[in-house]
Amino acid sequence: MQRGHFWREAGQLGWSVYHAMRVTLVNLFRTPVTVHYPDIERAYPDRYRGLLALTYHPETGEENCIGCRLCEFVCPPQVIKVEMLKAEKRNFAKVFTLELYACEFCELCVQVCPTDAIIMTKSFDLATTDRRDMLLDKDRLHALGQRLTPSWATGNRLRDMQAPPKKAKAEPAAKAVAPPSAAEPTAAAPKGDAPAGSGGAR
Amino acid sequence: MVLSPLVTAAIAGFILLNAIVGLVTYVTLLERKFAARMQSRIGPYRVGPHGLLQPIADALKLMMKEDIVPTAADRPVFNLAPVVFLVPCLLIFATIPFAPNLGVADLNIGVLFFLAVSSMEIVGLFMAGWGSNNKYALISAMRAVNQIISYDLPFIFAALVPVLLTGSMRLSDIAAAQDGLWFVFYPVLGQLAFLAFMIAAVAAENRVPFDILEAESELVAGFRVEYSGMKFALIQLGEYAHVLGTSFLGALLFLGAWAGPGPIWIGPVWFLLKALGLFLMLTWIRWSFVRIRVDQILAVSWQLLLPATLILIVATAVVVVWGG
Amino acid sequence: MHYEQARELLQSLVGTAVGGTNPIAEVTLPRDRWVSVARFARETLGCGFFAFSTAIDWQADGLEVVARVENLDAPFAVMLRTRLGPGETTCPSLVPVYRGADWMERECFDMFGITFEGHPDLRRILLDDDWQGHPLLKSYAVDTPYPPYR
Amino acid sequence: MASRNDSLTAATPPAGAPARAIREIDYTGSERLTMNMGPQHPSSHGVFRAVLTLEGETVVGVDAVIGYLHRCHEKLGESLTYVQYPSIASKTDYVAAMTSELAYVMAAERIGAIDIPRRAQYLRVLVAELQRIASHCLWLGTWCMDMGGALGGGATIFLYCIRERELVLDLFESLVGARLLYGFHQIGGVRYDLPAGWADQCRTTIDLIEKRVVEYEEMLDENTFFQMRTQGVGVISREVAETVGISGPLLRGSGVPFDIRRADPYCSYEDFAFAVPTEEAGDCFARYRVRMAEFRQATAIVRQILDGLPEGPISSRPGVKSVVQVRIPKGETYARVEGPRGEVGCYLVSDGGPKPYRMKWRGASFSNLAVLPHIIPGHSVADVVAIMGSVDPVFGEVDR
Repeated sequence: MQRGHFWREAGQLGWSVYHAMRVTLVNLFRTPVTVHYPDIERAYPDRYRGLLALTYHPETGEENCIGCRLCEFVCPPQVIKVEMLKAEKRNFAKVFTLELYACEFCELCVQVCPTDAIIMTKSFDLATTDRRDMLLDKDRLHALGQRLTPSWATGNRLRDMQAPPKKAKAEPAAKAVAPPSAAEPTAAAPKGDAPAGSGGAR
Repeated sequence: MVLSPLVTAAIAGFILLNAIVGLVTYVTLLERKFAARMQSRIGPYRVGPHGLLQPIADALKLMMKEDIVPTAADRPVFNLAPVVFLVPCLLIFATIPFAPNLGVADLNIGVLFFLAVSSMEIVGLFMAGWGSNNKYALISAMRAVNQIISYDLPFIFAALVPVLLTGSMRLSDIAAAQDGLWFVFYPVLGQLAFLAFMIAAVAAENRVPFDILEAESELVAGFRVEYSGMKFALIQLGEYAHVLGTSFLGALLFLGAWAGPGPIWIGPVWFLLKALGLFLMLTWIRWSFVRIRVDQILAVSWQLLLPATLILIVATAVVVVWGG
Repeated sequence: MHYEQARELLQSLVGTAVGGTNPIAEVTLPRDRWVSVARFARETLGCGFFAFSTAIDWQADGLEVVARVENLDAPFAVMLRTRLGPGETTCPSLVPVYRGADWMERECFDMFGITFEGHPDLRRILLDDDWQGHPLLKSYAVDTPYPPYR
Repeated sequence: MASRNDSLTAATPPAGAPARAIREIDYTGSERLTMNMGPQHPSSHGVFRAVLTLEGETVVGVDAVIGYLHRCHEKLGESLTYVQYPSIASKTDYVAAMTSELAYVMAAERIGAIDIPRRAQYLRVLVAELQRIASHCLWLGTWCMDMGGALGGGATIFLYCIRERELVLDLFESLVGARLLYGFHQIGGVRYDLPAGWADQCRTTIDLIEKRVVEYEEMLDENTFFQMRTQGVGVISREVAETVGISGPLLRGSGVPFDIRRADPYCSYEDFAFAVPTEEAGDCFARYRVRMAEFRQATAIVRQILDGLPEGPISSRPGVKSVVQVRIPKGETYARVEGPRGEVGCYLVSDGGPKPYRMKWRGASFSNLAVLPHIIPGHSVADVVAIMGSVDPVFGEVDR
């Protein structure tokens, strides 16, 4: 330290100490932003991309999947395997397996599904000690769909949102195959979107 | 029946040691909670109400952990190091009087004993760094020797200011001398000495911004990178005991020890509160700054702090001799 | 240095047609002029910025090495290309001209097996030293087995 | 992943050696120490290994070993279609996923001469700038943690920065549904439109972040300790900066006022008013100043977009219905984006099929990291972490 700069530097040191410690002190009295996760869950937005599930028709109980294998083809990590069962009125999926441990949650399978059969749910909570639990078959995917809240996105809704101007006309989303209790497309309002605990710090 | 002085001292020492260890474990919780709130977190919460049992859980966890000794380590040195590190850190509490006539050994060279013993920790530290046979640990040990030698001098000189003002090295005398006016309020000299003491204390405790010997972003964990389980716990315990001991010393030298409103028996509580206040101050500094480099740390000590404290001592001597 | 100016200079130097549209000038070079034109680009055209270099495997037509350098002040870019010819795997190195070519060419060597002559430290960069094959060649199947990992 | 002077692996004891054989580290009389920093090291920002040769505490040689996170994205890009790859592209630079997706789809759109609706372009700029804020938050936090320690003030700043980054990720989560890897862009536009109420949420968030950036600066700007650690450390000269090919805030910190958003505007960046902050010094502090200024420019751009967001479709092509829906004509191009770390480029060669013939990622971090061997020698170990943090490497992008 040169002689001439001593007092200036000492002054700056004191100033910086004051400022840094002031900021930490201010934060000492702010509400913590973290939450106790398993006890308190933050609100997930409507478009949350969580665990995958298969939807079934709410009245007839028939599966919506027609076994067209579009999701199998589009899946980038190739975790979906579908076999089609041909029937006279419509087709079904004989086998539908999803290796969740390799899934990337990119929502492309939801995007391409013509019948809104595969959807995502607002949950990520499938921790397990056994890898085989993550190999979801049709029954498990169905059970997940019944247990968990579905998120807003379905294939038709996504494609409607992305539709170029000319084709903006019909409302195919009004089909009966829509999953239960999904919010309106425009009302995908994220008002409860922030984590509950972070409100105080804003 | 009158107990022999040796037995009394042993019993007092036993009680004190346990009290200190208990206090130190909870001081870690205090620091964690304090730091967490400073960082918009909650901190330990799961074990016990508001995480109150967290230190005990930590201690149990560390006891149950596997004790790993690296193959290439120097075994005797490696194993002995935590003990050599811990003993001086606990020994410093021996001379601290917690109230008038309440202490293990009120030596007439109390300050000297405290400072001498507290700098003994460097031996254990260097043993740990050398015995681990690890490059990070070795560099850390080298840094530790550099740093602690550089900062013990200003630390001692800052602590000598109250000694000069009192005219005694006995800690209880120093405490008693502050009956009217705490030394931190002594015009000019007191504040400067306190400031120098705090800076040197941060450095002597190896805390951010002077924590170059742990420096986990460079040296992973420094000298204790190879330690695990109970040995790690001993080092951790020693470190916090040292911080706490220094806080007690600071409270005694500058903040009037047990002086405070209320009856005389509440004095130790005041003393503890002051020491914890200093501890929180150190913690607050720790969680507010980034660390500086080893050469800069040495430069701060030898070019700034050491001359400043020397001048301070001379000034104090002048004041004591001529100022009355 | 403007784009048009640089284009003319480049044209007069290499002789062949300079492709690309503003702000890119593309030249295809013979292999032996690879370094000299790059040096010209850096020193005369002011293209100090080395964006990237890579290769393309045109299977039967051999490998093509591509490098893009840029003049940041103008700004315009020069795209240098050279064909190695079928079976050829050596190419002069740009490291003496551009420091950035160091890692890029190591990556190229790693992925395509192109040996850059004059590179000071040509070893694999992304894959292990004991890796067999060069993954970005079209002849390397995606599921090629490799003993330690599969 | 090769290293020249790795004495440890070379001296592996033979199989029949006694169990507690003490391995002598080769001591040839020089006072040099080879220290392995990484691949698992608190400040390696991922998996990076620097083999440092030390003389005392001064680094005299560095060999950077990368590739631990290599997934051969370029081969992946050649085996996945234009529909599939954008959501994988985000995995190259996972800290700023929006930018790498954007580079890929821009390259494909440029070859195919596909027009993008105005609203989609604005949305792309919007997410790119928000991503810049989020990425710089993470950079500041991790960098300060490198210098300040996980048990010190660095951790405090880290947690503050993460707190603010989470707010931006909340925005992305309600827009896209994911917090880290988005898949927001698709060829022809974007996949998601803004949900109701999103714009207001965004406004409050960026207002808050601007206030918090002032707090960070209060903690760091004038801070003597911070200045001691950063000023004059890791100076990159303009010549080194250019020939190595570093870009983004590093290049601008070395005095080159080059910003792709200004020099080669894409996605209607020319509609927005913003400055290109530049510093002359070229040291860590200059890079810090540049990035802090970019926070403000990014929030300013976000405000302008929210004010002037046009109505209309978000994609010029119908939503994806099948995997081979998008075909790009024969051609090749290089599309580049100014990401938070610099020039993220995608060099694409198409043969007319549903998959690229060749795809090359020009990762900003890869080129930026290549500067380390040129600037580290001569600094001390403590400075190595400071310099590395100021480079802001993301190893997903370095190793791809």
